[in-house]
Amino acid sequence: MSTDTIVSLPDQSTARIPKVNFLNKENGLLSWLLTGDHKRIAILYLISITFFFFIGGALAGLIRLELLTPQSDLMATDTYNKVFTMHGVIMIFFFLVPSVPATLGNFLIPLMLGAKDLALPKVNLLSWYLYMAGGILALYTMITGGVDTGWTFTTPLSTHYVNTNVLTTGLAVFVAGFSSIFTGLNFIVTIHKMRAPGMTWFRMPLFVWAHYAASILMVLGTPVLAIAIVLVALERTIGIGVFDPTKGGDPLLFQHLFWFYSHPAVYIMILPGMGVISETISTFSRKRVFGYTAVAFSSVAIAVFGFFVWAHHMFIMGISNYSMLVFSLLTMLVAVPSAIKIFNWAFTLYKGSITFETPMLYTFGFMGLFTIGGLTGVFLGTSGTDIHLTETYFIVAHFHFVMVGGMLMAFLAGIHFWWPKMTGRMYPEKISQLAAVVTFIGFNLTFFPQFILGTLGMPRRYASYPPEFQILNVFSTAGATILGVGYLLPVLYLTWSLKYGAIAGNNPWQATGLEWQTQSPPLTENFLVTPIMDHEAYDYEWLDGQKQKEVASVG
Amino acid sequence: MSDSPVLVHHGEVEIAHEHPHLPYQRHHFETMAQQNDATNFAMWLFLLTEIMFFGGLFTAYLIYRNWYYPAFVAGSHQLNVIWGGINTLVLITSSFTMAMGVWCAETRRQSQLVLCLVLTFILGLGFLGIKTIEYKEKIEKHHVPGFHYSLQSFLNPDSDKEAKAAGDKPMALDMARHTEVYFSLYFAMTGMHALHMIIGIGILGFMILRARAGGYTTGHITFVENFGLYWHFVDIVWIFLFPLLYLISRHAQ
Amino acid sequence: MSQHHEPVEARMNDHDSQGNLEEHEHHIVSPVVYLIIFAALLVGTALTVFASYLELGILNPILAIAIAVVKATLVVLFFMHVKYSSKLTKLTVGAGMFTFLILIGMTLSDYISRAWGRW
Amino acid sequence: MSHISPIIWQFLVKWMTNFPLFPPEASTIAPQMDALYFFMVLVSLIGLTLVILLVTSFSILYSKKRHPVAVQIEGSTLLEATWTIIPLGLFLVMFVWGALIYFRVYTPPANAMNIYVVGKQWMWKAEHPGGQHEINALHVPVGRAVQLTLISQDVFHSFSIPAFRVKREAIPGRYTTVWFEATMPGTYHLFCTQYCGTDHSHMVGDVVVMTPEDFKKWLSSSTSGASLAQNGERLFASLSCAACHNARPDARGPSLANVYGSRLSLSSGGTVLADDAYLRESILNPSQHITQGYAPIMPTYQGQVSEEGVIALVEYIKNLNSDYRVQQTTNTTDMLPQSEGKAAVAGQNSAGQNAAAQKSAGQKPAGQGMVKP
Ligand code: HEA
Ligand code: HEA
Ligand code: HEC
Ligand code: CUA
Ligand SMILES: [Cu+2]
Repeated sequence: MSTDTIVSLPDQSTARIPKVNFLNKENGLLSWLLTGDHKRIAILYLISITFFFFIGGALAGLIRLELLTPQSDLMATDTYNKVFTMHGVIMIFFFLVPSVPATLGNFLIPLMLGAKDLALPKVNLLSWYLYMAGGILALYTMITGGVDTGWTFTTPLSTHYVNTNVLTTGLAVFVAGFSSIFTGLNFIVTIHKMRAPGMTWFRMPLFVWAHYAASILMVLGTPVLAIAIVLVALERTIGIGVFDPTKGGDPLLFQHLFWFYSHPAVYIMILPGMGVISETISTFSRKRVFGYTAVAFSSVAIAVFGFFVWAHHMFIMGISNYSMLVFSLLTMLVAVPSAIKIFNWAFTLYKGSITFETPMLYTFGFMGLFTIGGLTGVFLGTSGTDIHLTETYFIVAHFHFVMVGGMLMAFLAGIHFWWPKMTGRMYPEKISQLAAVVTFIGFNLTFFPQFILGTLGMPRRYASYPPEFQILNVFSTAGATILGVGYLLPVLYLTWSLKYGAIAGNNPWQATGLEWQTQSPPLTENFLVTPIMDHEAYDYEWLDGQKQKEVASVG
Repeated sequence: MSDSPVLVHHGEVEIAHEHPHLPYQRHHFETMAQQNDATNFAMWLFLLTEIMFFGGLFTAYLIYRNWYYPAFVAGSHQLNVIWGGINTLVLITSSFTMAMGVWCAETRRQSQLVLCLVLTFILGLGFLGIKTIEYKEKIEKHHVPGFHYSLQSFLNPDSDKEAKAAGDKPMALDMARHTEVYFSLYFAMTGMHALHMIIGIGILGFMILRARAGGYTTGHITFVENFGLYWHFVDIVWIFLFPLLYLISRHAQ
Repeated sequence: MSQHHEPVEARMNDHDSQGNLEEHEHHIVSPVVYLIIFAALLVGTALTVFASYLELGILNPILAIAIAVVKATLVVLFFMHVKYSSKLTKLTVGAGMFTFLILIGMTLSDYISRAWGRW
Repeated sequence: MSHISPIIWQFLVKWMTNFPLFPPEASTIAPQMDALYFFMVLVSLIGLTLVILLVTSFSILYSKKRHPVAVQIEGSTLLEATWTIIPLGLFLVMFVWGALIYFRVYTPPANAMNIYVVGKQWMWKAEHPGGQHEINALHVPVGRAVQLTLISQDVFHSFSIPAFRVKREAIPGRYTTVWFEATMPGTYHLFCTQYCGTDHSHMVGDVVVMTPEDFKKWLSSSTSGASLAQNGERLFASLSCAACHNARPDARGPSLANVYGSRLSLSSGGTVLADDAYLRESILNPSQHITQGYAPIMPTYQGQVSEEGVIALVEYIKNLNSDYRVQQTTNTTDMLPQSEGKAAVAGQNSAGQNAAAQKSAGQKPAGQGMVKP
């Protein structure tokens, strides 16, 4: 297979790590902690979200270990509740929401647009500090007793009936939320105002479109979560009664506010990943994305329609029949743009010239698993079947398929794809392909049985369960172990490659994006001269022309 | 496209090919206009988040007002329309002085700018002062939710100056209890609003110092403009809060 | 930051030289406009208070909100310069209002329709 | 197989014999729900296969080896329209089908027998009209529509019987309903599926579906002596409701006979359907809806009666209804042994019950549209 890969291109052999790049421009911890450079901030994020991912993953390990047996024998139910709550909180707010946007998005959007930096570098750095503050606060709550509300903070449980660190966790999420708002705001401003000459909207890479859509959701959705948390805090401390049925409040109102954010948030979590897929699938099939405009607009459509469907999380919780109809119907509509994307990507392969490097393997993983996850989302959006499936492991399987099988796969695809750009070095190909396959197998073993469990009716958030569900749970736990290995591998070999990886050169994949037309790792100011965009995105003919010119000038 | 680029100092490239950087232009912007545009746009986006933030509160307000209308009427009668009205005027005036401040900055009138900002500052403080008086009344009457909330004014309106003046009738206990929800929302909404005012006044103070040093009369006025946007936004929130909280069914007497 | 030695023209030139950006004239609104708006806002406030003492039934809250909307629109258009701003700014304001209305409208529609019972 | 250690072997045997892949279909709604479910599984499988097929076949056909130079293609509006419209159509079919089932599950038929269920941290309390109490269990007869009226006295819970494919949230401060008709005698899982705190996973129980005869036996063996309505009557007296609701001409409150299921006009204009939820509201938040012609003098009983107490009162008020009594009679009471059969109902409603029973047997209470499918 390796003879087929793009990497073995001529300029590889002569490549060197550039003497000056953003990594070594300045030295010392302080130069990192006070940096305004989007690329350095991206690296800071990368390190911190990896850290949080492994904390969340270790908690997932505990969940799976507990569920190995039907009784709650490894830990008390109370502890179990704290574990899955923290797992959810950390994975969602401190890993998946910032995963692709804050690392790859941060790193790449200015590069892809031909800009020197994001529009508001200081705000960007502030985002990272807010993120860290929130994250540390979340860890602090975990150490000092934890919280057991579930990541959804359901009232009146969270306001009146639990005695754990709801306030501090709420504050952690609140702070992290502002980090997310500022990131999104920064992206929108950058995309509108910082495009290089010639970079029209329809010449932007689809990665940028996806981030634009996700940013809209971050900016408009997250504040509603913030106010919901503020009200929970007030309810808990002074009992204002807005969510308290005994005082005439409606606990369902909290659900409305929470899901008004949290449904769009699931698209915050998937859209940037979809952006990654557009890039990788084009690069490794050496073909422009099939139906560029359709893919671009479907991102925006997902973002806009994403605001209209939140109550599908509340079908059986007491919304009116009318609302059920409206929200169920709109859920069906919001599922369509995702289908468009999947098929457009599939057809991008048509008559391409396909190679199978690691990013592409993860991309294929994404397409299969996200399709399963998305289609099972439609099961849940269908009100009738939701009655049976809601709050069971079917949901757990659904959202792990879209979040882990979808976004996490996309994240790994992106990390591998842009690793040469970020570090100047290649990751080792063989072992990383192995890791991709291991992850895929482990993933399916972990989460596919959960669909069956859910159909059988096993409720989620259960520390103990009827014994006949054990066998499927054993499969799931076994899968999680494999999955854990699959995730540990990249950390190891990527770290290894920092020192020993092959030198990548500017454009190891022969990709078309502007980010590949500058040195790897890039200079602090990204480009020596402001680039001028005179071709469409994914224009491989243009790239060939460039190569021809280069050969001519060298020769 | 070479792997080891010739090092060119970034600034030199810029100067050679384009135009001189002004001292307040950040390095990554091509032009001052681009920078101003970008910061202005960023401010607007920030205001969008503020809209949605208050949106949650307005939603809650509308629901409960719909459900517990009599309680909301009675609660609203506890507020002082005079104070509320004066405060509205104060805030609108401060919005006006702020707008004038932006104009002074645009036309580079330093002393008038300082004057406008100081006026805005004072009006803002005035608003908070009046709010404090109002809050104090509520605290004294135990109308703060959660803190020994008292239903006296609603169960027995004759014992209460405001309720009596508004001609309230005694309320059934269960409805009277829901006035607590009204006051929760009252405090949450005005409290959030006041918090925004306090932050704004803090920034205003800083701006006054800078303006006195001539900071905003050189043409680079994005900060003043953006702050103006923020201040006007806070004003707009109050424009809605005033009728929603103070003026529910005043005619019912 | 030092300011005074920068020639005024620098800014102006700069301003004109932006080629590829969404252009918008920096319009300086005259104080007369501000004064008129200010007066209108005062009148609006008086009107809301006055209207709330009238017995208009269902129209009372509607009128109050309508006046508030008019006032807010004036502030947005003139004090906040949106009338003179780029299309992008107008779009941004519109998007904010839209999402705000979605939040309120769709949530309220649930509460209102709950009263319809089971149907 | 002898080389497998006996312990592991036992484990395997245990697992393989106890390894369900699909829940039993034990209610009338279950096959309907499963039909939709399998339709969706089928569509999903087709869709997924299509995606996999496209990806793998293109990967094989157009791998770099076979197809070294890519052919640039813009896109195809026709194709894109195809894969917009076909999934949309399928999703819309699912939507309509799903909504129909949703309405079916949450709209009880007129002749359903009603059981009240109160959720609390961390148990389910079921109250049968005959006065039988159960904790973390629910006994129901086979072949009879059973309606559950659910409420929670603290946080959200969710009453789930996977074998019946039904589930409904128990919400604090509000009645919700769900119904089912069991088709197979047996014992099924009852789960609380809404996360409700520490012992959420222990808020489980059994739903026991019995033949009508067994159910009759069970009813008589576990009765507590007084029916729910009788308890309610007792409460009605001890809370001195009768001081106002006594059907005398000078009574300060309206007569409660035949209130249930009727449309009441309110002093604020408008009308309201007096269902269970309305009765509950009237007791706890009486001034929320003032009946036309009466002063808002009724005191609130919030904090004075437990949820079970309210349920007893509601059941009592329902029993003041000739209709309802008929309905209950045909549903439950006739299953009781004759001696306890007629729950003595006191109060204003003295008109000949049996006559009414005959006459209005076919009449259904207002507001319950669905007839047993
Ligand atoms: C990345 C995150 C993510 C994404 C992208 C999605 C995507 C979707 N989700 Fe999911 N969801 C979650 C994360 C996500 N979800 C989480 C975390 C929860 C649980 C929260 C909690 O309670 O803790 C949840 C819960 C959840 C529920 C609530 C269930 C309940 O509580 O009862 C519902 C209900 O409608 C739902 C629906 C959907 C739908 C319709 C989509 C759609 O957008 C999917 C669209 C995609 C496709 C449809 C696939 C592509 C289609 C094709 C390839 C076409 C195939 C071809 C043919 C049909 C011919 N999700
Ligand atoms: C981005 C989001 C994300 C990600 C990546 C994951 C990853 C995983 N999740 Fe998680 N999960 C959620 C988001 C996520 N989850 C959410 C939101 C909930 C709902 C919470 C709630 O109900 O409130 C949830 C709930 C949830 C449950 C249900 C709990 C319950 O309802 O009772 C389970 C059960 O199996 C589970 C398992 C897993 C597993 C096995 C992984 C694996 O993919 C993780 C694999 C990673 C590792 C294993 C780490 C790497 C390896 C090491 C650190 C070495 C050490 C390893 C071991 C000790 C095994 N998750
Ligand atoms: C002080 C007198 C009084 C007492 C005591 C009283 N009620 Fe009422 N009740 C009224 C009045 C008056 C109305 C009609 C006005 C209204 O809707 O509030 C009413 C209405 C109702 C209604 C609504 C039915 C309808 O026709 O409007 C119900 C149900 C009800 N009461 C039940 C009870 C119960 C149960 C109790 C005891 C636990 C009780 N009441 C005690 C005075 C009283
Ligand atoms: Cu009750 Cu979970
Ligand atoms: Cu959702």
